[in-house]
Amino acid sequence: MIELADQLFVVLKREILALLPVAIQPLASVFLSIGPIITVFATLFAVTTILERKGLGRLQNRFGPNRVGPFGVLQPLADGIKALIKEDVVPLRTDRVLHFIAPVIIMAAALLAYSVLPFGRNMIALDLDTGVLFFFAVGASTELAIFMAGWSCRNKYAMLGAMRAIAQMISYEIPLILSTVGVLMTAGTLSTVGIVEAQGGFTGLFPNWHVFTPWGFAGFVLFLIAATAEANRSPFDLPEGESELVAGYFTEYSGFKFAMFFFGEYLGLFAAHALAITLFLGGWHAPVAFLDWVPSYLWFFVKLLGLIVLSIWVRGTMPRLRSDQLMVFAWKFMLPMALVNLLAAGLWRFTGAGPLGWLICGSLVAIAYVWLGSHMALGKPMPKRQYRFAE
Amino acid sequence: MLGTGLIKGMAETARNFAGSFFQEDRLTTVQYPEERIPTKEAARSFPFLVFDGDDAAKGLRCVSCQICEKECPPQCIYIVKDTTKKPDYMGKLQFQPKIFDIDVSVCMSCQICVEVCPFDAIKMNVEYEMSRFGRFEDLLIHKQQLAKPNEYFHKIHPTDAAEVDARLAAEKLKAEAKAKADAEAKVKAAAAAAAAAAAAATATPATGAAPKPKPATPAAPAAPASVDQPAKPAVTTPPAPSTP
Amino acid sequence: MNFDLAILSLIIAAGSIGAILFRDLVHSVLSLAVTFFGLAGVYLRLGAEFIAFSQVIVYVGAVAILALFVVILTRKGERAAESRFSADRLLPLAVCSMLFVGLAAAAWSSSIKSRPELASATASMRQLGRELMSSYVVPLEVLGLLLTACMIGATILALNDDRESNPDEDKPHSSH
Amino acid sequence: MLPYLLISSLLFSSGLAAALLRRNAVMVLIGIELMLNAANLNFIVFWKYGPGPATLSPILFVLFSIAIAAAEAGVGLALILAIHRHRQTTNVDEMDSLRG
Repeated sequence: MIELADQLFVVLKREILALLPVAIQPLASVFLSIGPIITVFATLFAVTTILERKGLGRLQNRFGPNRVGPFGVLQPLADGIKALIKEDVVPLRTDRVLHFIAPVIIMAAALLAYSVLPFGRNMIALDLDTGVLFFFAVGASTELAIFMAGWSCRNKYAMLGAMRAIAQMISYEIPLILSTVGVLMTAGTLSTVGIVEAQGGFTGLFPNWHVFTPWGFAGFVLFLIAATAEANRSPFDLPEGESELVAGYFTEYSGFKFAMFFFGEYLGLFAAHALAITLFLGGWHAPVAFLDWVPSYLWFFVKLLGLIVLSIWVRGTMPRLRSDQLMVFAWKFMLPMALVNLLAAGLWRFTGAGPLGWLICGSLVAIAYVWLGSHMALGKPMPKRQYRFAE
Repeated sequence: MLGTGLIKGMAETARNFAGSFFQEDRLTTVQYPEERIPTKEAARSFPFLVFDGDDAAKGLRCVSCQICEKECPPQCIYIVKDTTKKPDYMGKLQFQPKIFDIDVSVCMSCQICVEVCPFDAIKMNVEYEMSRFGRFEDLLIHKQQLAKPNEYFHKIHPTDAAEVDARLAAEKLKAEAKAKADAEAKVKAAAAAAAAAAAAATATPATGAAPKPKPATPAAPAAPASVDQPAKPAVTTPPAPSTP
Repeated sequence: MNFDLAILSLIIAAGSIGAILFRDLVHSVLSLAVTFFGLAGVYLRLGAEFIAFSQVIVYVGAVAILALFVVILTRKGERAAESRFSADRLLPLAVCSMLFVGLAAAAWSSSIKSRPELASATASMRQLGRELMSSYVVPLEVLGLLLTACMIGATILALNDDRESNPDEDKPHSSH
Repeated sequence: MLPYLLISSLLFSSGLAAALLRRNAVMVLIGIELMLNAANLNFIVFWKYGPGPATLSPILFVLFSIAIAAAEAGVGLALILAIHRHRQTTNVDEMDSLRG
């Protein structure tokens, strides 16, 4: 019974496939994987928007939306209808093809990333040998879409927003990838399923998750920060800083195309969080041994919701970074920290998970953190500003 | 150290989050259609016309002098004088406005019309929910909608209204005294020609400007001491409306 | 020829020819990115997953973006300044067409074209890593050194050094 | 394997065409990238259809080639930026002086 509850969707898919003729089974299998992913994450997106708006409101001593439906829970529906029926304004001198294609690519890239994420035991659309690499490859192609969006509409704010977004995404991609390398080294595979399976079991009370190691914890934090920056989310949302750039690269988008950007951004965030769960938080494994009977996908979504709540909390707390602070943080803190973390992960391999490993790796990470944190230029007074204008 | 600020900030927002569910005073939002902040006495939004008594058509204080129309900076007031004179609130025959329109979309709530009005006929309302469905006709407010009884004025601006009433009552008393003096003077003139010439010299200017506007000084010198007292906010008993 | 390979070939051909023919440099570079995507697809089809995803990360995520940045930073308002065809372009075009015909003919006439596909040829990540860390460890280290040197060199080259540039030329653009 | 070879020869020719036809230095660089890609594709194809698929040298060669192409693109584009700063041009025909 427990087994069935855990494998409910896997069994369901197999049974449905068995009903279909053999000729269309591969195609049907694809659709049976894609359909639920899109449905579930679109629902999660709707839930997150209302959760975020209400949560941000409470964090700032406001009510948040509370008009549509009981306690405002139907707000996402109203937002969606609004986005659908709005006029789609395309500026006169736009590059129409690129303008149209950019939101499509963003959505497609964000959705492609879900194909390698394991949502539960045996619940993965595409178990690639190089799953993590696939994830980053897909993430790299969103930069192109952002460039298209910013460039195609001949708007200086959009262009500046796109340039900022790309500079930021390229800068944070390095620590993002480097922070995962420790996990890949320890698990010895690039396959997401393999990484999750490597984190099964318990040591004493603690599960064998990577986050419960000194390098794993540091890597997790680095990964979350870099993923937040990759998703252009607060406090790294200066590509769309409305006080200076109107709305960044989607300034000239309206109606459903704008909604697609919005949706794509959130999908990217969920995907990054899901990868963080896969890499560091034990994927679909239960956190305590006696709760092992709870279906694996439930654990996955509980962790995902936890990370979403954390990102909402950070968004409600942190002010937006300045552009130079952002770059300094990426290159002078995140990158060296990720490299030191990699070294710690390598040492952990030799010392093992004993007290010695904790001492050596923990102190290495802690010393690097304190030293880099105190020597970063963030706290120093800024030199006199020099303005350069576009030539 | 790096990160302590973040943790402090997140603790603060977490306190906000939890507190907003238990401490009602944290949530400063007024949920508008259900709750409203009571308007301040000095609030102003849009002018209205004051009338005395029960009948808006008869009791309108406005005598169609058109000063407000001329003074209005955005020129949102449109007045057409009536062709025949009718008795005003003081009983004098005056021209009354046949049309008195104010365009909401143009009015900028500057209160200049109120300040220039010599008859205390136009005052500022506190009503702020003035949205309409039409874009043109509905935003032009006509005389019938603009006319509000004096009691309404008392309700929204008690201090101001009491002051205005006191002033108007004083002026009325003064005018009656003047009229009485005129009548006595006429009787006297019939008796003695020399005395009549002296009495007429003082009476003519007074009859010429009976409802003399004195917005700054509410009390008239000839008024009794009881009416002379400046009205307090608590005193909201309106004087008997002086019907013509 | 399979259906998916036909589509991939079409994408690659359209992308690479577009890269040459588009007047707007931004379109050229974006078309090039399409070519890179198509090539990644071909690599996937050939069983080289790692190469395919590295291709996307490096070429699409870095090279194409970098080229776009340079195009935008160096353009000065003019658009489509280059004429597409002129007399002095004919010779290179002819040379390239002949090259293509020659290469295609060579491939067509060679005997290797009928060689069967080896289904066993897959590159597992474990094997690749082992090879990289054993037989190819020196090239890998040299490559790391080269990349570091390139990063530093590119940074220095692109760094705007005010001491070197002409002060008269720089003055109207910058205010301190 | 013929279609793959045709693709790679097309890529190589169009890369050469981009390098020869276009006057913009960025396009010349991009042409070189295309030619490199053609070579990479050939490596993979000959690995897949070659005599000994057990050896992974072609794959690793392509890997190194990609890394070097990235380095080359980085330095090349930085050079173009530097030249543009000094000469206000990216046209390869106008870069005819050795003095910077």
